[in-house]
Amino acid sequence: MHFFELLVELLLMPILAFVIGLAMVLMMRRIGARIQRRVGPPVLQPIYDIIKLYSKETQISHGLMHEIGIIMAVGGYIAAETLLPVPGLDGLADKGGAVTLAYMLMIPALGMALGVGQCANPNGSIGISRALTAMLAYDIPFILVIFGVSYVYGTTNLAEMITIQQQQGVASWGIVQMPLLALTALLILPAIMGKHPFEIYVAPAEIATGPMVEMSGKFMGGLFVMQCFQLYTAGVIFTTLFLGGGLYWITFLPKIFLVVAIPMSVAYLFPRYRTEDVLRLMWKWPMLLGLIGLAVVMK
Amino acid sequence: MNLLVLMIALPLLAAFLLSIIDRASSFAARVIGPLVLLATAAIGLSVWSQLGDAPQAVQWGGFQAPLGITLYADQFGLLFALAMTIGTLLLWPRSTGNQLRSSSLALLLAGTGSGLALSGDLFNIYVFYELMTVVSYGLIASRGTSGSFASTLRYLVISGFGAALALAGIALVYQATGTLNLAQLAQVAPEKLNNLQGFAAFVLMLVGFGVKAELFPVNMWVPEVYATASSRVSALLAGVVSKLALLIIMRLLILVFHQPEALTVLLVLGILGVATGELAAWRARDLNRMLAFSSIGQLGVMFIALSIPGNAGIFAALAVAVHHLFLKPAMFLLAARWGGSIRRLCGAAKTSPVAAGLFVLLSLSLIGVPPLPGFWAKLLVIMPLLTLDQPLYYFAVFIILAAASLEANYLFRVVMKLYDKQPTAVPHKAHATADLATAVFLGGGLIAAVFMLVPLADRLDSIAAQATDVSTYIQTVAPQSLEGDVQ
Amino acid sequence: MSMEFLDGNTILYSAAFGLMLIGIGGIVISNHLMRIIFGIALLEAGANLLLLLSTYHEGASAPIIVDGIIPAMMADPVPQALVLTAIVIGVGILALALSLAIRVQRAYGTLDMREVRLRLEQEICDEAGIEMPSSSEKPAEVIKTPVNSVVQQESGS
Amino acid sequence: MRRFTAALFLIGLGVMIAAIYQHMDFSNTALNAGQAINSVAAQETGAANFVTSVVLAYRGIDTLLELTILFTAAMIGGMVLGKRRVDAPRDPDAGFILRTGADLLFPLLLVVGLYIILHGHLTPGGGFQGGVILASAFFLPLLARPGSSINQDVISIVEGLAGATFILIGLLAMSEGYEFLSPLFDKGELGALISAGSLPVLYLAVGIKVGSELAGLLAHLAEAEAVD
Repeated sequence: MHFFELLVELLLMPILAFVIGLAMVLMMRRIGARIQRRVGPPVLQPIYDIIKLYSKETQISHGLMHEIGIIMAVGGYIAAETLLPVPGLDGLADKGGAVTLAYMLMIPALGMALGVGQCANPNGSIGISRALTAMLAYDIPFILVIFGVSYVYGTTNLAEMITIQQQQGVASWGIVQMPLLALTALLILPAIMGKHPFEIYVAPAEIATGPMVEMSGKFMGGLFVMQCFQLYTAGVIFTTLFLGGGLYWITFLPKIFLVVAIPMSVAYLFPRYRTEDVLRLMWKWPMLLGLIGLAVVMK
Repeated sequence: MNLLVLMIALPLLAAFLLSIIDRASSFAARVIGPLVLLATAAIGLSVWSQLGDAPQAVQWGGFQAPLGITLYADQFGLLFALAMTIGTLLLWPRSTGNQLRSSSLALLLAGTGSGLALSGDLFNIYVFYELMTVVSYGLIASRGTSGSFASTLRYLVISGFGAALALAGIALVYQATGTLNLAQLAQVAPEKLNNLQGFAAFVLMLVGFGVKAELFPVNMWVPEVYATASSRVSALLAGVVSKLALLIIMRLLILVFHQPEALTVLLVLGILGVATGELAAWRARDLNRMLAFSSIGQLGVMFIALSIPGNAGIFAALAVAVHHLFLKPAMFLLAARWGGSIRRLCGAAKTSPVAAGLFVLLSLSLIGVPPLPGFWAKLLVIMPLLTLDQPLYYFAVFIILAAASLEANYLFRVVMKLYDKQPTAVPHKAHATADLATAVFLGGGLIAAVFMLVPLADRLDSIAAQATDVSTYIQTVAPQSLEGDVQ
Repeated sequence: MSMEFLDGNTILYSAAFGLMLIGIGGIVISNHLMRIIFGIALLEAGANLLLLLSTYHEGASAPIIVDGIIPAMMADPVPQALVLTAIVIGVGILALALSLAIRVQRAYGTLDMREVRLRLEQEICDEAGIEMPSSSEKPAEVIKTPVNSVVQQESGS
Repeated sequence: MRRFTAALFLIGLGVMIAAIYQHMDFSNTALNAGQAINSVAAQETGAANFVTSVVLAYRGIDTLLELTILFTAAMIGGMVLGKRRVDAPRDPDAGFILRTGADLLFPLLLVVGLYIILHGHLTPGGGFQGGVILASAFFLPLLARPGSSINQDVISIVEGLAGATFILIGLLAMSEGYEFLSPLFDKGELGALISAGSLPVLYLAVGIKVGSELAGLLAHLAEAEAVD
């Protein structure tokens, strides 16, 4: 009985994440369009995109590793979703905790590296080595945030964090207790989501090089799915750590959409950073803020 | 009478006689080393199977402890003794010009390592340690290049420095307690060594034995040696020998030194080791040195684990050590043909797909990607650290996690090159069958561990529990009291 | 503990610690390999003396029964045996260090530790096929071989 | 800068040592393993020299290991130094005095060395000290006649056999049901030349092994080509 319940949750959580992620992609595109004074895509555009990508012929495949790479990228996020508690569904949250999550979020980038590394395209390799560097850039402040937060709540269990914040009201929310760490997280959020202005390694559409060139048909579809999960994951993590998570979807959903929307709308105003600059930027300001924030909460 | 001493005596005997046997028949000289090690491994396994929950103590020469020297076999020590024997067997060194000497050295290494793991006497540990050091000089220098001589010499300087300090530490211990037997030291330590002198002795011995365990300030030799020694020797040193040095430090911590300051020293040195090792590995541009630096980082994690008070720390350190024991030798074996610049590796996956796939697997486990064993090992370190609720311990967690993302970065830089399809000017050589087979065997062990996580963890937990059981240690060795029978 | 300034223990222990300090000083400060090796020998001598002193007490006779007479107070034989072992180990390692030094000197033409390290680094980098990372420290002045110029050429190209 | 750091480090070390020294307890001389050995060694091993009892009986395995260290060091020394090239320049010949002295001293050193080894269980001295004297006996002619050389093959056989003897005596004890390296044979009368059971045999093996290894090592070092 208990096992069956868990199984349903494990299935349901990624599906929910996917659906919400699709909505987030749509929202992000709309925001981008508004800022650039365009109308933006129709509501069902993300779904059309996925259908289109999967129905297209896969022009080139670079063997087993290529496919494993994409599976790892998507699979890593699917596994991460089961660790993220959402209203009504806890999944594996009380078994994994923030530390496991931090490790899980590393997998997709590694999967990409594995897959794209297999391609003959030298520009793909360059793109991926940039991606890995960018990951390193945001990971260090991200870990700083995670462990500052777990220090304050005294636990790494995400479900427990939510309970604490829900029981003690807004005053106990992470964003009130540790504004500096929250700000740090907000700064690195676009990088975690792999979005503007830290996405030069992906360089979608505009540049005819980069890893995307090697990704046609189902691979591109896989990456698109991954993007949905990516946005969702980033939003939920931030909400869980700093905004009290949610007991009901009705309060939870606005929070996660807001978390994704705010940095997106600001980020679109900036030009893309070069990878070296990302490293410099991330290790300077968010790091500094994070360390100060840590010093404040640890006293 | 106990056959356990044969694990030490037989390899030494064979090593002494090897050059004489070679005169009679060179074929016999080639096969006798592996045969002896097979025999000692069989002895070790048979003792392991009858060991159970009751450790055994053997008195060399039949003299009552603490007058004589004790051999103490619990699962903890025997595990590493077996690892040493089987590891040497798997990584039997090959050397073009010096095969006979290399074989002797390998035999000596196996015998010494077993002895080091099982010894229950402080000075005896020192002698075993010194012998193992000398043997590793020989193994490193057996490559015969000027670089290997220079790196051996630099290693020797650091090692000699450390050994003398360890000797001074032993002198301080004997001065304070009048005994060298670990069981008796465990009895009297709370009374006689819980002071500044005891702490000084601990630091001196930590630096001394830390040389081989790649402890932070005395690990300058690591990158040079692993870059100049042959890859099988590097695999042995990084995989097995460093763990034995760690085992000594564990034993000393469990039995003799209980000062809280000692744990702080370990924690700080461990953190520094992880930080410097991983950053250096990130900067390294050739595979051998990258692996060497990453080994420093991993041992730093083990030192951090050791600094956790109580059973959990030993358990975590043991788990990380066993994981690393499987992983690093396999990586060094793969580096045998892939040594040198990472840039040269472009497209190596084409010529050796199995090796490349294995490298990916090992990298993922080293980074700690679930569900591979490396993840659980690191989790075992992180979880108790978080419960300790002290800023420095939290900082250690941060360092370990940050190190993981650095590891991800530099290891996947290599992986990417492996799968790069742009051909390099020099075609890649495929791995030697023996190297690859051994590496696959070790990698297979890692995968098998994924499916047996729970029993494996239980077993390691029981080993750690047995290792930390000081009262059983004292009862098993049963040193006679020194009070009363003095004039 | 005696507060007299120059009692036996003070002098002996000072000698042991002093030897160790001199030895460590030689290892840490000096750059010449021979001096470093001698530093290790001195450090070992100090440690051995410390070991010997660990159960020293004045007036004890050697732990040997001569003509069946058992002395009233015998010295502790254990440290003596330990020091014997330690000395022999030290001799073996010292000989090994000298052999290696001979070979290093033959290969690199120098016994200056900094230069040996630099040449070693160069050798490793050459074998690996990578450029030697330029150091922020200033290169050792004694170098006459064109190590630096090679680096510059490589990084320039 | 480096020297400054080094000096600072040394000062810190000095302060640490001074602190240890201040806290050290010098009165601890009564209760230790060595005194316990002193009270039982005569009955247990039958050797008049208790240091010998410790070296060969109580801590016999340490001795076996240090022999192994010497063995390994000699072997590595040979491996590192390698064979001398045939055309390598030789040292100049030694003078008349050194040559004659070496010839005269050779038998004397041999006798003294063996004496010290064989009386190791009775008087100060023993296998290590005697072995060193033996080694110098064989090494002196090398200094006197730079062209000559020690036969390394013979040395490797002798040292291998001597080391094996030590271990085999230990294994013999095991085959008789005792622990490895337990004292064997009749202990005899305390203080007599033939007493203390297997200890003199062990010391003889030690002496021969130390002698052959040191001689081999010294010969390798002497053979090493001088740097141009």
